[in-house]
Amino acid sequence: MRLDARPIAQSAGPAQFVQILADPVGSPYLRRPFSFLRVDRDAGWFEIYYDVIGPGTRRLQEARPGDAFNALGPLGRVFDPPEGHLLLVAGGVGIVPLAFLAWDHPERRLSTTLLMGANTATRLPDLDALLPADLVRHVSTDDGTTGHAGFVTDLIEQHATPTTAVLTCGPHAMMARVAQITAELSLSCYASLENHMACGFGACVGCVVEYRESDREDERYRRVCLDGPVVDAHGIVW
Amino acid sequence: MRLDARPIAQSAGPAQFVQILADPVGSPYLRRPFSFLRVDRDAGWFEIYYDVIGPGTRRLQEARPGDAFNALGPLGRVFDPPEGHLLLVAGGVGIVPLAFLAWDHPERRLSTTLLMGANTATRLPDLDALLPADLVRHVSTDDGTTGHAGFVTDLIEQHATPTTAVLTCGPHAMMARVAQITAELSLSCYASLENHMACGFGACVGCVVEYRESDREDERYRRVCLDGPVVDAHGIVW
Amino acid sequence: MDMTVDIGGGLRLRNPVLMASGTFGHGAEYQGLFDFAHIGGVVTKTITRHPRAGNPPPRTAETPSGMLNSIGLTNPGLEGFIAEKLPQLSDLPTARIVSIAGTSSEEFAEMAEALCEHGGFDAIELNISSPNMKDGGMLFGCREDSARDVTRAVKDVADLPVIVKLTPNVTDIVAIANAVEEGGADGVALINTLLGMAIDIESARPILGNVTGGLSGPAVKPVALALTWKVASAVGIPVVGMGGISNATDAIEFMIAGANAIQVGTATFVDPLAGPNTVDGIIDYCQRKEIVRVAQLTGSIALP
Amino acid sequence: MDMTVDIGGGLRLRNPVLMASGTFGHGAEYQGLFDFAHIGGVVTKTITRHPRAGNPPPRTAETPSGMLNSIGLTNPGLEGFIAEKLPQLSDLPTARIVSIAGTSSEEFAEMAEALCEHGGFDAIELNISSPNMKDGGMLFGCREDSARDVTRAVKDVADLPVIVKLTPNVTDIVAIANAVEEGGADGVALINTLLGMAIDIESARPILGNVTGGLSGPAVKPVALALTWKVASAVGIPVVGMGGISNATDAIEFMIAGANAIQVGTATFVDPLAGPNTVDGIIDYCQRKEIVRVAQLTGSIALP
Ligand SMILES: Cc1cc2nc3c(=O)[nH]c(=O)nc-3n(C[C@H](O)[C@H](O)[C@H](O)COP(=O)(O)OP(=O)(O)OC[C@H]3O[C@@H](n4cnc5c(N)ncnc54)[C@H](O)[C@@H]3O)c2cc1C
Ligand SMILES: Cc1cc2nc3c(=O)[nH]c(=O)nc-3n(C[C@H](O)[C@H](O)[C@H](O)COP(=O)(O)OP(=O)(O)OC[C@H]3O[C@@H](n4cnc5c(N)ncnc54)[C@H](O)[C@@H]3O)c2cc1C
Ligand SMILES: Cc1cc2nc3c(=O)[nH]c(=O)nc-3n(C[C@H](O)[C@H](O)[C@H](O)COP(=O)(O)O)c2cc1C
Ligand SMILES: Cc1cc2nc3c(=O)[nH]c(=O)nc-3n(C[C@H](O)[C@H](O)[C@H](O)COP(=O)(O)O)c2cc1C
Ligand code: FES
Ligand code: FES
Repeated sequence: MRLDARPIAQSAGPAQFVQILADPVGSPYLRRPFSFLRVDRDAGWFEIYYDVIGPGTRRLQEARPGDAFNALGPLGRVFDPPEGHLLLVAGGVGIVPLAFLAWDHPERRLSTTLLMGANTATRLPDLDALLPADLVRHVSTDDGTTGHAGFVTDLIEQHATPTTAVLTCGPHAMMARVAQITAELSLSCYASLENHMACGFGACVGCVVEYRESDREDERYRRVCLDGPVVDAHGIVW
Repeated sequence: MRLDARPIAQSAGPAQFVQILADPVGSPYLRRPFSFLRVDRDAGWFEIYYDVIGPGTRRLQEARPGDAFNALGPLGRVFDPPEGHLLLVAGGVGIVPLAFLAWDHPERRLSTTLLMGANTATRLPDLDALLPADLVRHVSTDDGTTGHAGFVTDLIEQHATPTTAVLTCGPHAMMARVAQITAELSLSCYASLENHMACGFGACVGCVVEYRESDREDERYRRVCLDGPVVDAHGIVW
Repeated sequence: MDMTVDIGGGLRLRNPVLMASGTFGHGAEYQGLFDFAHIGGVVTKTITRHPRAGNPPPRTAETPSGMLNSIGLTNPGLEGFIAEKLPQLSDLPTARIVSIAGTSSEEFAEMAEALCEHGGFDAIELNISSPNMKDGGMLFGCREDSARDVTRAVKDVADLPVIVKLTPNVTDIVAIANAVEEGGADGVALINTLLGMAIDIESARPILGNVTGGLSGPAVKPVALALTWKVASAVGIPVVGMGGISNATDAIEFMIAGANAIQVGTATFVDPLAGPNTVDGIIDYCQRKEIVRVAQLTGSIALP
Repeated sequence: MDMTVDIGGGLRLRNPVLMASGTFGHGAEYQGLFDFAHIGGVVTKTITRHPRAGNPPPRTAETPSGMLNSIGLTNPGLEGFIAEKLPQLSDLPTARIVSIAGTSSEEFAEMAEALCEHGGFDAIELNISSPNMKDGGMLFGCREDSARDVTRAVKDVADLPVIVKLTPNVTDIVAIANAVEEGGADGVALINTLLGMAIDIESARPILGNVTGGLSGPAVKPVALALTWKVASAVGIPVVGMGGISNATDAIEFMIAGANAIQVGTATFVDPLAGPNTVDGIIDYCQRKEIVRVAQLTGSIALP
């Protein structure tokens, strides 16, 4: 889905997201957060990509060309990928922010590898449509219908170098496993979290994640929408 | 707006209405009642005509050809017009059920006269589109921009015969005035009420109107959706 | 699959879905729309000792995801009900619960006794919680002592199960639930409507003729669910949950929270088949989850 | 047109629109989005004596036309607030109200005294009504005696206006409002959230990490309006109304019902400009209705 919104497109950076009001009349009531898939800063548009799962995404799906939506963004911190080899580990629509990183840093694509997991082949999104053509990718399915048979996390070790940094986005259980494996391999690891959000602004303190260490009691839980969405995967309690 | 709904169209009669769910996801929450404007029992469709005033009618307006709505009907009692001359007195969208009566009883059109009032010419609906061509009509506007200058109720006396029956539908104040004038002229008068409805079924007892006389306390207020929508205008408390 | 549930005093329902008081007329309005044998039972509009006209219109107002009503217990009174409505009700092929409200414990007991003598129904629901009755209706439900007393007075004379319906408009609904359990209630039902209001800013007038009314519908579901969980965790008698239930998902939430059965109210206005569709959805869920007795859902909440 | 309103203790607001506690951070989050001089004032997230981490996530859940939250008063504590947040707050070009909650009257008073000594803000809001504080936060607001005592304890030491924020989760909110007025409150604010809950039927787990939470948003507006009307009709001090206000129409309803000012809460999450847009809408309405002082709206309800 492509939306024309020059101010948002012009300032959007990797890992940031946009809060979209799916229905101006209030059903569903809250905005829905979506990662950027691609932006064209000159043309002034951005694209999102989503799974239809509930009332909000259903309203978006019903949209027809020319419809207007109220969108707020870009929100969250821009993720600046560290130097060196980057391993992107995606599950489901978690591929979206990772794809945007690849789109937005063409110079990094040669030193980037994407691993994508799904239950079964038919649940895989159309990677050719979502990813730059020159991004190396490896696929796994739990049932072996395509690619590696097993979890996508099985592929991490073989595709990592000692200085690889891992960035993951996907289901909670997958990201937790990525964090664990990268810890065992002593790799740095970042996770792009998709906690449930009310405001997306830092105002409600609802979207928090628990940090392993914090100086003060009130900093034990921190806001994903402001501190993240990308966090150090080894710094939080999974 | 035309809706295909064979079971509803086939059984719809004058003064009946349909309860339409403007939004399946619940905003607005309740159904909205609309009178039939025309039905084609063979083709299996009915038409409604509405003013856009709030969230429900706005959703209907946004509909595009092919969209589906959940509609419940026909509800209410069929109005069987008495013999003799019939005077229809309409204000605003109150014209809809009166137009349907004229559409549905072609044999009565020659003995029927429609009076239509509005604030000003631009507020008048397109009568040629709404009414059968052979229905005699007279228009009034409060500001005299077209037709009689003044209230539509001023026209009643000159268009009534001693045996005329009056049927009115429109704003509360207009109908109350029609009731008063017809009482003075000793004419029978029926009003098609548009009370706020929750269920439209007789279940909530919300849409009531107060009757002047009732045998029992619990019958003082009666349900417009079941007892009406057409009631004896001289039998209720305006 | 076993869909039956007990809601107290030996009353066993075919399935856990009842139609809530005041939202289903006396049943007749919905006849022909579906087979009543498909639902667990119906609760009548509340009956009072004498006929009541109810409150002046407007009586309903829409609110975000809900509605306000100030019907005011329009009803034909005890004699009128027995003569005109009860025969029809008795014929329904499902559990029939008669809701009553009185202005004193004595009046409650008098009505319960007369109804039980007449028979032709399965249980009594005591409405001690209507916000639309000026002469004390809700006060019974706001205080432990009066709630206990009115329950006991009815139990002393009634030979049918007695379910007491509670108001959410109190500081401590658990205390009231405990009190009616002490008073001998066979079960509790909750929630009745929340007190609410709406104003038309053009005229500065309240939208309801009665100024305030009762809020119901999906808007109140989170409140109803919290109170159902609290009460179910505290009492030893069956709990009938309601408030904003529109479909099987909602109904199952209440059962997981501790309800033995549920009632569908306002949702019927939006979809007359909300009741039977809820039954079907619960069956689907149980099949998918391989639950053999729907009663296993009750109180199955997994707390953190 | 005169948009100023008094909300007690001599505090005069530029206009009747405040941003509600807990929905506006400490103001900084919204800086840059609009000019704070455009709104009547801001109320901080509630501060406690000691830093609090808050409740385990998930902390929010969407509900029909509303949301549940179980944030649990995450805050840096009194010292942390004074050192880190108060300086920024003090710079805001609008009325600044600090919300506090304690576990005893003494703690409330201690905090109020320390804050007043420090200065840099305009009034104190006593949160005796949070459903998300296990150690007694809400209990103060549920009983007349404790509500009166805590108010008096704070008034004895505070030299700034004290507004007491009430919970709707009580049988008789008017009695509580009268009690805090007796305790010396300069004004009352209402409502805080309604107790609510949501369950995920697939896992049978509560959606909120803390099981229950507070319901807010348009869903609660009818309840909030009814209680605002009841309280405003009963007390002699200014009333700040809130609960589900999303726009000027909602705000005007509360003022007609008797509120001197209003707060915009959850609506800010959906539309960060809900506050300033509400101000503009009230101005438009007053112009259209030829109302020269917005304060004339307060209590202008036309009862039948
Ligand atoms: C930073 C961020 C980026 C995201 N990017 C994408 C993306 O690029 N593509 C995509 O398909 N999805 C993305 N999501 C998830 C997406 O926001 C949810 O799928 C969407 O909100 C579901 O809304 P719904 O009304 O269709 O479904 P619902 O039935 O409302 O919800 C279904 C699921 O989505 C979650 N959800 C609902 N509302 C929110 C909310 N306000 N915030 C977070 N989670 C919510 C619920 O917890 C539930 O598990 C992102 C989430 C976050 C926080
Ligand atoms: C029997 C009957 C027949 C009607 N026929 C027509 C018709 O043919 N054409 C037409 O334009 N309008 C008709 N109406 C009125 C129509 O139902 C309302 O205009 C419509 O419901 C407004 O909905 P909304 O969401 O757009 O506006 P809202 O902002 O919700 O309401 C605007 C106005 O409509 C009234 N209204 C809202 N909901 C209802 C409801 N559930 N029942 C009754 N009134 C309501 C409100 O009191 C308010 O005055 C009829 C009403 C009834 C009862
Ligand atoms: C129009 C209407 C009338 C009602 N009348 C009664 C009544 O007579 N007796 C009663 O106990 N409850 C009455 N109720 C309350 C419902 O039975 C139910 O407790 C409440 O509406 C919450 O459930 P819901 O949200 O599913 O409607 C009424 C509710 C509505 C909406
Ligand atoms: C996320 C969230 C956090 C809140 N935190 C506080 C708080 O810290 N102190 C307080 O007094 N009220 C708090 N509230 C309650 C609001 O200030 C307000 O009383 C309530 O939400 C009703 O208004 P609304 O419907 O406009 O949000 C909070 C509400 C929400 C939604
Ligand atoms: S979503 Fe509100 S603080 Fe992050
Ligand atoms: S609309 Fe419910 S009884 Fe008429």
